[in-house]
Amino acid sequence: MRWTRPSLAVIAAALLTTSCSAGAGSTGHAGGAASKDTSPLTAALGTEKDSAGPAPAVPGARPGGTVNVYNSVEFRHLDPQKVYAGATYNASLLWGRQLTQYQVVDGKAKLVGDLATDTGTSTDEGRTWTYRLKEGVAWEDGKPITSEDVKYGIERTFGKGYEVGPPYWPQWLTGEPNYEAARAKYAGPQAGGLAAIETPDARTLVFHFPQPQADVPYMAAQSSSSPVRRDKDTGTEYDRLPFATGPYRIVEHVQNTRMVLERNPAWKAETDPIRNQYPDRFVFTYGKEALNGNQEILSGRDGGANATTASDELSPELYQVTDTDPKAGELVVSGRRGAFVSQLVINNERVPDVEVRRALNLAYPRQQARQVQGGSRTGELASTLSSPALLDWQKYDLNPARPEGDPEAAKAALAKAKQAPGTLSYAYRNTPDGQRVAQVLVDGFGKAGITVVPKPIDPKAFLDEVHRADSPYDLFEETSSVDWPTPSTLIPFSFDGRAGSDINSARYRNPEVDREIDRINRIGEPRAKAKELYALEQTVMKDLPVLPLAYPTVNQLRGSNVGGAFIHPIYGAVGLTWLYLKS
Amino acid sequence: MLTFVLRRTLQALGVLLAVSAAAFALFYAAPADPARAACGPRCDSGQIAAVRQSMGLDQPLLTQYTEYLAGVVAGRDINDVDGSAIHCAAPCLGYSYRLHQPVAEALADHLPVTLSLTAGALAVLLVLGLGTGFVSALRHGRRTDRLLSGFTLVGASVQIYFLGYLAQWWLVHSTGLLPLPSYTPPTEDPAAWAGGMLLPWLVLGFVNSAVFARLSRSQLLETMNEEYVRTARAKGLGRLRAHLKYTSRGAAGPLVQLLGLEAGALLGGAVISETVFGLNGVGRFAAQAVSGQDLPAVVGAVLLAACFVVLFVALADLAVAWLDPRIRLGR
Amino acid sequence: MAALDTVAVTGPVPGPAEPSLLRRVVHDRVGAAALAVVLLFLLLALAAPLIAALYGKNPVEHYGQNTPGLLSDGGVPMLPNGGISGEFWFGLEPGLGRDVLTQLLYGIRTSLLIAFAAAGVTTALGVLAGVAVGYLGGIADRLFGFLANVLLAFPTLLLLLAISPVIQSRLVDPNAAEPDWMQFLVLVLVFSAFGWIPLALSLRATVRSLRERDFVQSARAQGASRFHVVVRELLPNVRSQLLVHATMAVPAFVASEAALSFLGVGVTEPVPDWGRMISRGSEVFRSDPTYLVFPGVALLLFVLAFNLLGDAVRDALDPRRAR
Amino acid sequence: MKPLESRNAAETEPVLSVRDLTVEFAGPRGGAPTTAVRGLSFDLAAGEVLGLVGESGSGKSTVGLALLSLHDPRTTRVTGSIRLAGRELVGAAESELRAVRGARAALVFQDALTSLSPFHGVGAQLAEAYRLHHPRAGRAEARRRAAAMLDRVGIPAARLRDHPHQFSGGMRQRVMIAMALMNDPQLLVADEPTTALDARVQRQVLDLLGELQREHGTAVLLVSHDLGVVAGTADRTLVLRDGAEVESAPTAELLAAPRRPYTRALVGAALRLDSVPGSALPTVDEPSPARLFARRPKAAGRPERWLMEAEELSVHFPGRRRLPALRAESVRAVDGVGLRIAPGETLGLVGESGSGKSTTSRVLAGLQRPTGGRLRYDGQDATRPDRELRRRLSREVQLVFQDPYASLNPRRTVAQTLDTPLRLHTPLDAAQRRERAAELLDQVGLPAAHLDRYPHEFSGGQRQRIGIARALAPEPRLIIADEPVSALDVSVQAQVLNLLMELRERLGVAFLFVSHDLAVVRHFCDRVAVMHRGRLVELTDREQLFEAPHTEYTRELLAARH
Repeated sequence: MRWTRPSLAVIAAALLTTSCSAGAGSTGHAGGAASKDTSPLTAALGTEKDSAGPAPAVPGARPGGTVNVYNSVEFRHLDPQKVYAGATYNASLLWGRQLTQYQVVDGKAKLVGDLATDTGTSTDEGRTWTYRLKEGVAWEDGKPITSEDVKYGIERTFGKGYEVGPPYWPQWLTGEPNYEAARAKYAGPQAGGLAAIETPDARTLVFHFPQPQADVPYMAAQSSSSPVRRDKDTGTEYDRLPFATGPYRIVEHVQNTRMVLERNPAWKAETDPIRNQYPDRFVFTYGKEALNGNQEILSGRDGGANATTASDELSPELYQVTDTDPKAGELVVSGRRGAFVSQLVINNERVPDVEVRRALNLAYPRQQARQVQGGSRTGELASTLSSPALLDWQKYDLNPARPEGDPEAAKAALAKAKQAPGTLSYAYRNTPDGQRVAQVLVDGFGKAGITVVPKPIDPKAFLDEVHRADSPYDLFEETSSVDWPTPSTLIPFSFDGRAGSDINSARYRNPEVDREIDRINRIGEPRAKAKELYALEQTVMKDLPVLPLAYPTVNQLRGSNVGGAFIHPIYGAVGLTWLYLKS
Repeated sequence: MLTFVLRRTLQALGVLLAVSAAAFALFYAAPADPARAACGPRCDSGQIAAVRQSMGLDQPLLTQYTEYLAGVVAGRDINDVDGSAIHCAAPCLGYSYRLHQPVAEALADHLPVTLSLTAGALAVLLVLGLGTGFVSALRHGRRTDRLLSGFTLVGASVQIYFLGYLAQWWLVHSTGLLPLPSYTPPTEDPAAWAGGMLLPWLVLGFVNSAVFARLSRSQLLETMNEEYVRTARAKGLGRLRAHLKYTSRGAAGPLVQLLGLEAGALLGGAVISETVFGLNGVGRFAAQAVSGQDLPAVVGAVLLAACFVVLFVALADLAVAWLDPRIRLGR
Repeated sequence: MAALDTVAVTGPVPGPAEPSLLRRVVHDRVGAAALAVVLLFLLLALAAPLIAALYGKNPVEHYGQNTPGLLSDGGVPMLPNGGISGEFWFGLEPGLGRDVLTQLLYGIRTSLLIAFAAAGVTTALGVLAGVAVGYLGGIADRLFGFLANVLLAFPTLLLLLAISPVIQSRLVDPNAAEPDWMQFLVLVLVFSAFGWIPLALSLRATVRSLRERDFVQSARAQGASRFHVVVRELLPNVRSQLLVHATMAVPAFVASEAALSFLGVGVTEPVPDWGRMISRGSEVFRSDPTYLVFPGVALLLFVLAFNLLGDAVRDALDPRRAR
Repeated sequence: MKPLESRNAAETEPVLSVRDLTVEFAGPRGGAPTTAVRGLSFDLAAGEVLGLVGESGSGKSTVGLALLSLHDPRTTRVTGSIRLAGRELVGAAESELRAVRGARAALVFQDALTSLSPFHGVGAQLAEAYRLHHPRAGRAEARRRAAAMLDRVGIPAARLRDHPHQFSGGMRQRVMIAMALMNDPQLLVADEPTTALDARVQRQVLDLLGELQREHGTAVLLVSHDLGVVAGTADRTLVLRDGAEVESAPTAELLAAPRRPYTRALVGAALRLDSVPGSALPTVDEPSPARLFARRPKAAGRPERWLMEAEELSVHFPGRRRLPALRAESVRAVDGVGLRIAPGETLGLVGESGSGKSTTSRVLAGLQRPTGGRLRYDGQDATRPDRELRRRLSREVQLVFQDPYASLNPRRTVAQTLDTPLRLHTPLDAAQRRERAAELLDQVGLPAAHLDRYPHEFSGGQRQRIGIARALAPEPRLIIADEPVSALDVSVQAQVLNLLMELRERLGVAFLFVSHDLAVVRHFCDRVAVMHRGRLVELTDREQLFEAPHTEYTRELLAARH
């Protein structure tokens, strides 16, 4: 398929710019996942039994109290069909429920039924998917959640103003590779019901897809698969005050300032295998400088002890403090940033010669680049396109290179090139961090005789600049992620020669790969599909279209009185529904 | 006096109008496409076009400006990126597509921080500046004078973004004498408010008091030689009393004027001071708006700051006029 | 008659003949010291490459990164106090691990280059505008007054912050590396845009009063051309004012340049710059203020010296302040 | 006042007795100290008036301040002895002095406008003076006293609340006096109390001072540069030069038979209305000149052609701008004035400050555009002169200014200053111009060696000479001199007048001589025009005017000049 709209990858990168520079906290006290080489995702999909509530209790947890959540920036959207960012997915678990969701038990995530009794059953090679809603799942006003509500929610993703959400439902349900085309076929709830989804009764949903779809269970876990009740759909206002189905409901929300959550009486623990309901209230405070928020949490002053952050990471300014002071160190919560991978993207149109790319790979001073951003605490060096967080992931390294770069080897490789590049332009976000990394690259590549011209670009304009079809830059760094923990949205998106430069930012063109993609997309069984995609990934990596840098690590802080904090293995932020106050 | 007040007010309004026009032209004529910036990286051409329209960027600059002004006076309706209509009440300074919030509102959220910062700093400035100025004028030429002058000169030369951090390191991190700079609404907890603002107040006050101290010193010295001060002493008034009653009165004018400027400058300099102390006031807001290419917000912030400068200068002028009977009562 | 004595004191500042100015400045102990420090800084700036060569370091090489054992995995100097050692006298920059001493030295060049250029341009503009407007008066004067008010009402810093990237992107084409002189040019431009007003205002005032003086009147009555009046009669009388302004302008610009770099819109890597050093220092000072202190103190000394010098010059030129 | 009283006063023991008083000022930046007063001694009996006369820099004002030791103790050294009613003031404690100031001894300064605080009402300032020395007196009482005092000096008590700037110059000076006499002191030091005032007002204030002094029997030290003032007021007069006494005697004696040459010069130079017009005036170096400058025989009636003619001349300044819309109605500085100057004659233009005489002269000099009326120069219409005529005017009409300090560019050497007109109006080359400049200096009695000096190296008189030299440079036919001598000391004044008369004789230049000083005008001019409130009240020959003035106003003027 050809996609005309960017994947989560891009947004993720955008998010990174808004949150402050990459986090810290060495793998030493990183919470489990980061150091392992295998996926944190349990391959098997949850059964009906797994999907039954209540959620496995968090050891030592006690109810009561108010948890403060600091964040420098407000979530961009709360409307479930507009949400399209890991941190918001993570937070929205507090008030929103989806058809499926990830159940997390000591760092291991398993996809189970959430509103649905299971992760869905498919027939006719994955063209038809059926879900049954659980008994007793209800809205915050006590009314039961019906299949109509779910259907209406998914219908909304077609509507005007919902372009900001993921494009998959419309594309899959209409079989249109192009989102606009899909919307042309069906223009959202205003245009009446969507035939592709049947609701034979109040608890049953049947999806009909023109093509086989293997990833429906994972898509069903996305925020855009949340129910919305027609009579509660307040349009724009819904983006501020969504109607709750989860363990908490939003009782107050002042844009860019604060948001207060209270227990949702209508939520029944026995229906929910994922979420807990320990604290009485969550109070989100926005607009506090990340550094200040972190310092308050460390000092424990005014509410800091009961606080954590939604997506603000441990400020680099505080690395030393947390390293030297053990008590501060304890408060750092580290884990892999979901399925993100950071890489040095090469514009393959401008640098077509694979030998040159190989030379770059050999000269690439990965370790120094990581050092100026905080060192190993910011992530572990990568060799693959896919993240260890993915289903059935296996480590491999087709182009071994010294982490600190090997100028000599690079020179040798360069000698093989048809003609050595004159100068390469490196575009970077004009932030202190960006400038330093740029210096590292100029220095490192320079040693191998490759002149790199650093081009500072305004952070906000960065993605537009480097993704423009006629973008004049040869190299730039990008941190991106698949939309859900299977490889399905990796190669078929970012390395599809037919995709636009906004998605295929490496401008990688390989007809053979494209053919493979089309073939694999027809596979309806998730794990089989994944296996094929990993194989394909290796074919791509032989051409070195991009140079993997690291699997980033998230470091956040939690107050000394906050228990049960860990980085959600899928969403890459402190999982809020598992938190409790120690006293 | 009345005509003076009227004239001064008209003048101020004129300046503000010009400032707004200049800011508008400057930023909306900038190369980076405001619509694209506002819409964010994921907008396709269609949405950008829509935003451009709702921002009114498809119209000539002049029309945009007039509409903007109209909005300031009467408020107006604006479409968000996703096409949803938002009413932006007067005074409407445009709509921030980055925050999905009317700029005026956003500014209002941040203003209290900046205001408390400025107010406190001004207080410190006044006490410190006047104090040192008066003392060194009285002890003119002696050691005390030289000492104080040196002190103020250091104040005039040190940069807030150095002293601020140094103070934090020493008073907060190594000794823990003062709490971290932070803002708590005084309505919630006055003590915490003062505590959190104390360090910024002191540092900012000290740095900015330098100029004030220097001026007050020279002013007082100049006025001390005024003949009416000599007359006062010839009446049998003591030196100190003569200076307190007559000299200070004579020196007041320029000082008040400077105070006005300082107040304006403090708000303008909020960008740096708030960065240094990590306070999320208008300054930070503006800085973030700039880096976020949030043009409506930038223009809004610039206008606000300009407003304050003009306002304070005007107030100062009026105060001076009122202080001086020759103007108050007319010739 | 008493009138005369007073005239003698407060009348047109007779001012000394120029040559003796230096002697007057040095005559004052503080002035001499200030001058010495300023000269020292100038010398250091000029001799920076020489000193660096003798000291065996340069401001751009990433010593910390390329020689293992100097920086931690997180890029923090291993040795205490910012890694001060016999090898690196002022320590290492956290992260890139560059040599602080040489960075400071070359930093002086950056500051001075920009400051002097800006001071020059603003002074020139100020004189042109101030004298012209002050002498012409009338509508031109009104307009200028308004313009000045408007420009002064602008929050300069915020504006610089906002427009310098714009100008940058206007002037630089995306493929070529941005030459250093371009950054400098941009900064000088933005500073000049506002810096000239204060001088112009004060000159305007002076010229206004001079214009009414009898000696100008008599020149006019004798049929002297405007050019003659401005150049021969007026300019000589504002020379001292100019001198003072220029001396005071330099530190001001040094500070603002540092401020912009501190805010990240000034001089970019790898050109050594104090403001950027301070902002880097501000990221690490909580655990180790060394890297903050060196550039901070250097800047303080520098500005202080210039301000003192400025005062000395003013005192030397203004008999009324010579108390 | 009558000598009689003064004799009575003399018998009682002196209120004030000063013995070899010496005042030294520390030089700036620790330079050599300058001695302002050296070894001065005098007595002052109750009810006696002592005139302290001297020229600028003679240290007379310093004496006044020293008596109340108002100098900054750190920069001033006062030695000798000052006994006020038997109490030693030199080296007395500040607290003690405070009790003396304003109570036993009071001061009246020259300029009431700057000497009264502009920020406080006069009532308050008077009351304060009272309460300071009557701690027990309440506000009300102080106010009553202030009102009474104001009333006494002829100001309605209703104006108690007004601020100084709302009074006229004379009134202000009265307020000053009232304030000084608030606690009827034994000693009153009046430092140039009337210098800033017009002749008529001057007289009134002096009379008032006299009355009060007699009422209260106060001893008065009258400091002045003007023998005229002293002559009418003081019992005894002490002449001061360079801080030392030159001569001291009962005023009448001193004026009649001055013993010392300096005094003689001073007395002679101080023009009275009985001097011989056109006669050379005595100066310090030449105390008794016997020369009479030749005057060209007065052309009977109108000459064949007037050099400069002004008809119905008027200059109206627009009123101060208020709101953009409304304006105050315009000020009529000059209103329908008609003047004529024949070649070679000297026309005097007399009037009090604000009479419009200076504006008139500026118009004739082409520095001010008339808003109405016509101007003719040498027969041609000069109201709106064309380029040609303007060039000619700028050559043939030259200016001499009042303030010798402001009229020379402090940044240009004498040579440069003189060079300008030469370059503009003569074909001479640089070398010749310099030669000419030297000649000019010589003409005005300055050595050519001074060519390369800057103005601040010259005394006031010398500067005025340079100014004159500049005016002579293009060989003008008419010189417009605006108060050319009124800023100078009497002795210098005499020298400059002599110079002018000599030049006039030699070059036959016509003069428009603007002055407020009738005596000077009478001595120097052929015809005199009197202006009042922008109008021309009288224009006749000198004799006519001084023997038989036509208008009431002129008579007042003359009366004021004793």
